[in-house]
Amino acid sequence: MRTLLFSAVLLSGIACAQSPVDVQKVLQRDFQARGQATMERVVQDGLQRVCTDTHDRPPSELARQLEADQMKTIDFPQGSLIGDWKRGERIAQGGRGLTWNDKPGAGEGSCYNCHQLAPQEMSHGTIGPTLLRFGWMRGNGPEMQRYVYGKIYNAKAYNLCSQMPRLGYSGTLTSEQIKDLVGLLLDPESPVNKQ
Amino acid sequence: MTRRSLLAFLGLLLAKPLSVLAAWNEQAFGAKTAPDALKGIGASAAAPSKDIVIEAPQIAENGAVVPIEISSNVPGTTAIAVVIEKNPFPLAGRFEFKEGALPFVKLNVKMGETSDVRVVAFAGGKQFSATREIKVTIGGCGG
Amino acid sequence: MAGPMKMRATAQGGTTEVRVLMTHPMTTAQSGQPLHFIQNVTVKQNGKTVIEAEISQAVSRNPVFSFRLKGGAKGDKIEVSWLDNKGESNTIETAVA
Amino acid sequence: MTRFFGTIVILGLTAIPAAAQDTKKEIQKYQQMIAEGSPVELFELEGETLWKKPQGPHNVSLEKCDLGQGAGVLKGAYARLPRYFKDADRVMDLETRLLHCMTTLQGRSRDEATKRVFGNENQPSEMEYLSAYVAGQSRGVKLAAGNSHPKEKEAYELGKALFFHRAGGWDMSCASCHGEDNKRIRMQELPVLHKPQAARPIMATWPAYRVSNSQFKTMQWRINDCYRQMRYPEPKFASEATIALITYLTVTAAGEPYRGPGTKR
Repeated sequence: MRTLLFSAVLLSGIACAQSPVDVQKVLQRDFQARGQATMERVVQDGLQRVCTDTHDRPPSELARQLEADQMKTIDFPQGSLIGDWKRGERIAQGGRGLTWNDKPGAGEGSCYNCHQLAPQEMSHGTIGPTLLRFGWMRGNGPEMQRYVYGKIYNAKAYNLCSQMPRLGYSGTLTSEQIKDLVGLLLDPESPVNKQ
Repeated sequence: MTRRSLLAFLGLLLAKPLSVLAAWNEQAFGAKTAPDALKGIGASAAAPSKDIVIEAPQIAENGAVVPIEISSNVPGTTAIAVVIEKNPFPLAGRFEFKEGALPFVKLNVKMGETSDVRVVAFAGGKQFSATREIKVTIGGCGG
Repeated sequence: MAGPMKMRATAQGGTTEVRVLMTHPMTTAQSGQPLHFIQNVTVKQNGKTVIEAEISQAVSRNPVFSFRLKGGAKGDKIEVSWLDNKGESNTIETAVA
Repeated sequence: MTRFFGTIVILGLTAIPAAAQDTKKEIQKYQQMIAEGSPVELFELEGETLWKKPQGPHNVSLEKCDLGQGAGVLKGAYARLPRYFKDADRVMDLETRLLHCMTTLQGRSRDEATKRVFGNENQPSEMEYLSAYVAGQSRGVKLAAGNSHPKEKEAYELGKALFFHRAGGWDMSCASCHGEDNKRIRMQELPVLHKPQAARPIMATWPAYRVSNSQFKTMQWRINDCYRQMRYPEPKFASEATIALITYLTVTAAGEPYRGPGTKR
């Protein structure tokens, strides 16, 4: 399932600073598997633990190393990463995927929950930065495609304690879906970049 | 004999279910477009009026409950109807105010999408109307 | 089965404000459930009908209405009743406070 | 869950430039209007009927249930929960205490009493009705959850740790959504629940009627559904973890006069 890619040596210093309450034990006792939400999910992986223990402010050296580990989880497809922005818009609007009452595999991006994208959609969240005119401002060359694909696949490879889910790594979105989202952000024809 | 009691009487005679006892304008409520709904309540030729007050939020976070407060300052108002233009069945209600009631009602309605809400006031054999647009958005996940 | 209703009627400055709550699913044809909604609402003041309403499935679940009546003194009887498309009905009566 | 017309309505709304402030104001107006036109009292009425209805093998009502202020005392009881109960030797929130009374007073089995704790729009649960009724009896009373007994302090600390604990399929903690000022999910503003000024108006209006699905929702449900959306497994009903979080949030909101049950979008 989830590979724990972190250095135990680097982590050891931080574990000591933990609060006296053993939350992991409590979660094991007080939670139960339901649907696809299995009990494995309450077992923290390295970065979840580091981010919890440091209140999302990990020491920079450790952060760099763990980010590099996360980068290794990303499998970049060959060729253009710009998919169909129309499908991307639907994926960005939807909020299903990975909860105990979702069907396994039926994932969507939940993007508008946190980000502004197409200007037509007024009902957008603000937890993440605005992505309005993202491709128009940043271009859509191969490097930018790679960056956007990677960021959606595993946001923690770029910012260890980001609040953004690792949408590819967690199994929420497929590679095709992520490409469609890259299209939504970078295609000049996408409403994100129009006007 | 009033229309209602006549219907009740006929209803009893025919031993029909209770639902036919009260008047309910099936034609107008069954209309699928705003013009048909207006026609069904005899308000196709309603004149615009500033004397109808529609108090409602411009933006409704959820279409399942959109609060609307309506009052008519048109002298002699005897009835008010609410038509949600883009709903599958636009006519939402018709309120008849008899002696003793003020032409005022506050209610919650469902809206399928952003739409004009038209309010028609009936007074002295004439019809008047006003509209207000209400935007319907998608809410957050929590609350 | 008709669930509870609740009503408040208060006289103030020459008018009586009536607020009435009704328990009802108000299901639409689009919901996939059987169409079930209130069609008629009647308001009576001291036994005399003052408001007669016809409503549709577009009224929200558990309807809440506010009405205003002319005059009214403490102790006046206000009665509100509803009738739905299945012939179910309910009535509530209260004295103006 | 049934939504009007079966699906979520996705809209392309015309952008109103520089109208964010107006949008906020209009949404506040919407929230105020739905609160004024709320059917929440219907749930309190039904809850009162259930409270007084003899049930279970002992065929008795809950009227002798001690919610912390003495047997059968309802006034102000909700505002002082969660708190430590000596007879159970644990901290309990409203629903856990109601469950305790159902098993001890009414002689019902825990399994039977918790079979259906979260209802739906067609059939609200017994817990939901009862919560509406009991909470309504604390209107005007300042929130003062227990925070002096060692077990209450322990619950507070555990709740706090849980609030900031990142795990689950999407690496989230409660603070992922409720940790920073001026953030929204879609149009929904997110209260920063570890800050008293933000926690107060929230905790003072739960449990609450949700107009989006016409359901009355309890605090246990609120915690449960947050964890669902955080992509965790399911927290068990009335577990220490859920009580601890409710304790942490309510203690943080201390001093706010209770004015629920509320009405939410």
